[in-house]
Amino acid sequence: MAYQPDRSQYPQKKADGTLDIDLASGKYLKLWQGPQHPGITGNMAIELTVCGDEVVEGKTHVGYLHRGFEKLMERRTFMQCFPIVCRICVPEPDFNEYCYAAAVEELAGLEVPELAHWIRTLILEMGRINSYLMYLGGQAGAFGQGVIGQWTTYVRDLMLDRFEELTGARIYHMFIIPGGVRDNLPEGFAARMETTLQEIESTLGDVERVMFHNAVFKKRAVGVGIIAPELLDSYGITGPNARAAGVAKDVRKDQPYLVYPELDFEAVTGKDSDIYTRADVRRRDLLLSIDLIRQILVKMPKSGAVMTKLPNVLHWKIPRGETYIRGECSRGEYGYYLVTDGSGYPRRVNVRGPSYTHSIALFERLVVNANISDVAALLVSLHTYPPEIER
Amino acid sequence: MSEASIERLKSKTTLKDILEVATEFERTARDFYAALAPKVQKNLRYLVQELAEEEQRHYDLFTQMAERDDLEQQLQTEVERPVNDHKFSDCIHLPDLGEQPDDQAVLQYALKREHAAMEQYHSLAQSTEPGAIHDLFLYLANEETKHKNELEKVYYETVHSGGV
Amino acid sequence: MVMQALYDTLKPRFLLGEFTKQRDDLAFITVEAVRLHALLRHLRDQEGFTHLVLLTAVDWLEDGQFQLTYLLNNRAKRQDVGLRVLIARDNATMESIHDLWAAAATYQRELREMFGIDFPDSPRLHEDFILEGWQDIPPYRRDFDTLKYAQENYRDRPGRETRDPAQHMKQQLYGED
Amino acid sequence: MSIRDVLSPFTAWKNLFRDPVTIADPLNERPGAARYRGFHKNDMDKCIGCGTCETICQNGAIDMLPVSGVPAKLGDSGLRPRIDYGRCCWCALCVDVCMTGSLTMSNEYKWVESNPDLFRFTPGVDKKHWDNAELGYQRHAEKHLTPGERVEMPELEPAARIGSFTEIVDGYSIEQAKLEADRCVSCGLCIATCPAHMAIPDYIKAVRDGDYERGVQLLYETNPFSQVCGRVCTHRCEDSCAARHEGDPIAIRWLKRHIIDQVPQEKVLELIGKPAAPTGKKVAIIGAGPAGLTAAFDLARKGHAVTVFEAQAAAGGMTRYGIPEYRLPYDALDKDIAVITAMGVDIQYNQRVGTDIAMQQLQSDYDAVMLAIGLHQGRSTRIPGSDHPQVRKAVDLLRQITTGEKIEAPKSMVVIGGGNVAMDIARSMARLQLQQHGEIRVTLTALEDKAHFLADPVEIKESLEEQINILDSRGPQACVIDDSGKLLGLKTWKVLSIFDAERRFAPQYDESDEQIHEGEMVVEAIGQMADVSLLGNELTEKLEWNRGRIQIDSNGRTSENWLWSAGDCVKGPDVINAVADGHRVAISIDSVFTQQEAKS
Repeated sequence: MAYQPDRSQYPQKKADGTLDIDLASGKYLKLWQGPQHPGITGNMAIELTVCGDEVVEGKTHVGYLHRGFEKLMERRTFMQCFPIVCRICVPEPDFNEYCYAAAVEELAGLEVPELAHWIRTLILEMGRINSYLMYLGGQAGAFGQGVIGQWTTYVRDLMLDRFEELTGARIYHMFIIPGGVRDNLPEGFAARMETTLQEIESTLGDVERVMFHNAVFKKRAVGVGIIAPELLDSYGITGPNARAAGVAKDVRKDQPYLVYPELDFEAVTGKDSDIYTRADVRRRDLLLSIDLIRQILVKMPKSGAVMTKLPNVLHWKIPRGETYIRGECSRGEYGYYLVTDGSGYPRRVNVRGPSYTHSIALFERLVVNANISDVAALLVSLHTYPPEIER
Repeated sequence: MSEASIERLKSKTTLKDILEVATEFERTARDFYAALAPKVQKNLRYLVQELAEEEQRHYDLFTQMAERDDLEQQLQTEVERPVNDHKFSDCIHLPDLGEQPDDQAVLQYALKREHAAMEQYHSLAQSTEPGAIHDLFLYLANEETKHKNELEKVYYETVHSGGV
Repeated sequence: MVMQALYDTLKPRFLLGEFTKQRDDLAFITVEAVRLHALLRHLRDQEGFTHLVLLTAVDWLEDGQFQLTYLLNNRAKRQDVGLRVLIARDNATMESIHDLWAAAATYQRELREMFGIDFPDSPRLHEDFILEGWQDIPPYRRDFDTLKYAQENYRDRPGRETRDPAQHMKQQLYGED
Repeated sequence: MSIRDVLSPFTAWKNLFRDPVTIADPLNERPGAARYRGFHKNDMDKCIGCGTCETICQNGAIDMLPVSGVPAKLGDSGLRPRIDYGRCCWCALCVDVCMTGSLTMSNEYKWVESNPDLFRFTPGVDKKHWDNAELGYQRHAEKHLTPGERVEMPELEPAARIGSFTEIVDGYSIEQAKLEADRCVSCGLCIATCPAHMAIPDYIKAVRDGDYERGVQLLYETNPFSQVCGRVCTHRCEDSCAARHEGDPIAIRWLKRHIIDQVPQEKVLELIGKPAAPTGKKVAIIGAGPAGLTAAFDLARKGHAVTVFEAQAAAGGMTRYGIPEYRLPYDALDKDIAVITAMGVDIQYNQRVGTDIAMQQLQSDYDAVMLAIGLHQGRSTRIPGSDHPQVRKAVDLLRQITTGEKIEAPKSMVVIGGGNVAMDIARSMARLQLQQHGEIRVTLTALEDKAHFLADPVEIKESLEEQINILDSRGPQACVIDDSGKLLGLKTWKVLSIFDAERRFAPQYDESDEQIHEGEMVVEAIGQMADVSLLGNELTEKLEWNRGRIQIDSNGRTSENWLWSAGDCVKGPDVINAVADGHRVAISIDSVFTQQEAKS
């Protein structure tokens, strides 16, 4: 029989809607998870108020890695911004490069060569695979299954090798540059990519058997952390968090960009909207990315220009304007809102990371009444990356 | 046919004879330039003075050599008369550059002389056995070549200066 | 075209300002602060713009104004509309929209902290968000100088110097000339 | 949940016997990928120290510093980038933007070191083991961050221009000029090369900003001959342009012209303002060419009374009497001169010093005298037959064309010379031939081979377009004259080589390759000299000379303390050099006046 907490001791709401928590009463305990905690994805902290095993209030604290990128960009030229945007998201930096580049190109009126669109799409899907692999390790880890993380870290490393040979770097690729991409694929890339994809598929088979067909994981993840579909709009929920709730929200399909219109796929959805379903949606989305990469490598042009002609980037000015560019990253809708004022510097850059709403408003709502032991798994299941919150 | 001309037709000559001609060559040139210097405009005088100094240096070399006892034996050696010997000795004869020759005329004359001397010393170096005299001719040939090259550069810069 | 039609329909009712078509699927519309809430509600409930993509501010320091940008998405129609609201920069205040989108409270909290814009009644508005214990002016305002701040608060590692090529050549090649 | 969910996780045990996948010795066993962005390399032979890498570095990780053994020289600042790896983010924008392709990256990414200061070093200077690494990031073969191709200058097509002396070059439109100005990386390497050290990057920026009034002010700070220099400057600056290494140099000359073209004459006068109050000092300047008039302009602005004595009927010197109208229209030149005379400079035309007025007179009547007489006497090859009346000198002919003298164009002619003057006379005579005879028959013979022509490449290109028959490597031997005394043409030998190994002039001929080029006229355009006869014997003897030219100190002052000299007659032919010289002399004369004032 399921655990039933005794809620008779729970705090009352005050007139303004906040909880009337009197710590001196001894009924409640403040419990911090993070900023250093194995169950926290990156540098953030959760301030929990618990009553017994149950969370009565949770507050997300960020700011541990605020570097003020949006502000820093205001004093960098349009090309100088290119190397710093990737740092806004470590595990999946390429969306920053793509969204920024596309926003600059749109406001500057640049046409990007077709080959560059294909390579950009390829890179974004490669990044998605890496991000999911990290997530799977983290999600399993939140339930104490360390071995999954070891496997996924290994195959992620293989994908980093592909990134390295394609872009010249493993983590911060700095390859999708305003105007196009820096180079074409290296010789023999497709074959090596296929080997890597097969290795990842094989590992995913193991992951499925050990993590998903696992009584413990199911007991901890099924029916836990449910996001009601009606919350989606109110909390700005996108990506797998939304798709696991049965809504096929996927920017790649909804408002296709790059070469997605040329690729054959359907958005991956689930219906139970719990931790398990979200994990499963991500696992299947990862398999979709593998398929998309294979499609891309077959369909893409083999040669051609990779970059368009740029004006002299040392004093590149862009006319006044504003735009928003979005893409579907592993966590949901990633977007750049860029405002230009005719000068050589961005007037304003605002980065919309999906974690912004997922790990604050949404998480703070979901964590209420959760058991302490589920908090880490719940947070991981929202797949949040703190740097995109505080940019 | 003058005596000098007959002399030139001989295929063999002694080093001594050759040296005498060469010394004369340098001396007459030096005197010519020295006499010319005050006559030309001051703006060209550097050119003529430099030429006189150069010839003086060569003249000194020859006279010093002629005075060396150790070379007396060698100077009697017969050597093959250089092919361009006549051009060389022609240059002993002084040109008529007029009262006030300009830089171009002086340079053209000097160039012709240096060229002849260069060829002369070069052939002589080739037809002498290794030793002090051989080295001397080599040195002189080299000197004259350098000087000629310098003059050609001066000529190009002076006469062709405004070509741009 | 669709966006233009929507604009034309709503213009008289909400006294809309400038319309800027950025792409087929993205337009920006200027709207007065007092009409924003009603317009947002209408767009959300009647026009299918149910997704609040982002809410942020742009500092037009020279004009003494903040621009608040409310970006909405209509997934079914594949449309985005950005609403621009210009408010006075001094004592900047704007009506909260947390009642329309719960997530808006977070955006408003950040805007209060980073730009100093007040959103009365927005939940937890005055709780520190990213900057714990910040004493200076709100740092995303244009008059906050990040370089100056860095120079005052951090120390460069010694041993750095540089020369301007033209100045160096002048010194080396033609001096006082 | 099923029994499968209980058993399935045990499949993890299959990995029990799997080999570890970790790399045992990553420091040695794992080289970076072929494109890896690792530690920098810098090719010292290619680097020009332009500092563009420093400019683009958004981390402020690059310093430009002098390096021992790398002196500053024209086109190379002598500075080299030092990189602070405490700041570098390995983005390689410095590699992408590098103007010469000297800066690259190795694939080396591992370096263990306990002293953090060692991670700040100058690639290519501080030797590193990856300096010869073959792998590592290279910029894409096509350079993307700065445009390499010059905006083409619109000009008259050959067929449209050959019939007249109309100016060939149209000048850039505002849009074209902006695009061309956009290519400049503002490194400033050109400034040292420009004899007048014009503020080139700044006035190019003025073009980018569309601020032409500021542009004109910048031009006049260093050069009152922008109409002239904007058209016919030798533009050595462009040889030092960083952009030339992997593309076309910036069209600095055309941008200068563009600025001055945009601002009306009245506005120019307003921008440069009125001269200072009169000082009572009087200066005589001999020769109204660029050197003389530049000095006149500067001195007049200081309030000194300047009189210029000009032997010809109009001012401009060689820019008027040497340069054909299709390259420099007289009205453009007149605009520059009008600004100068507007400063109160008095030009006495048709006054030949030495004939109409004596040097001694000037010495006694003025506080200072400046000699800027240019190089107006043509040199002759003095080959046999060169004293024939139909063997002419280019400078004389060009002067006659300017003064409007009627010239009987020969039906065929030969030009000797491979410099700009040779091209000028060939092209001018071609126009006259076409006007008078309906066809062009001009042969131009040059000692130099095509690669060593002294003429501007554009001049050669345009000459060829205008049907000039250019023969390179031909050494003139004689002007061929028939028994009746009629000039038949020019005899030449093939030049095998013109320079020796040390690049010294040492022509070698192939006498067997002899040609006779038909011509009723032969024009010698090999060089010019100054006519210093105006000095007279006494002054000639008094003055110190330096290898045929009047000796001047670094301020342009001669050994006679009342006399200065400047321009082509002391420095060789070059308009911008003459302008720079004029400034120098003006500063010197003015400072002498100041000292005199202080004493009295």
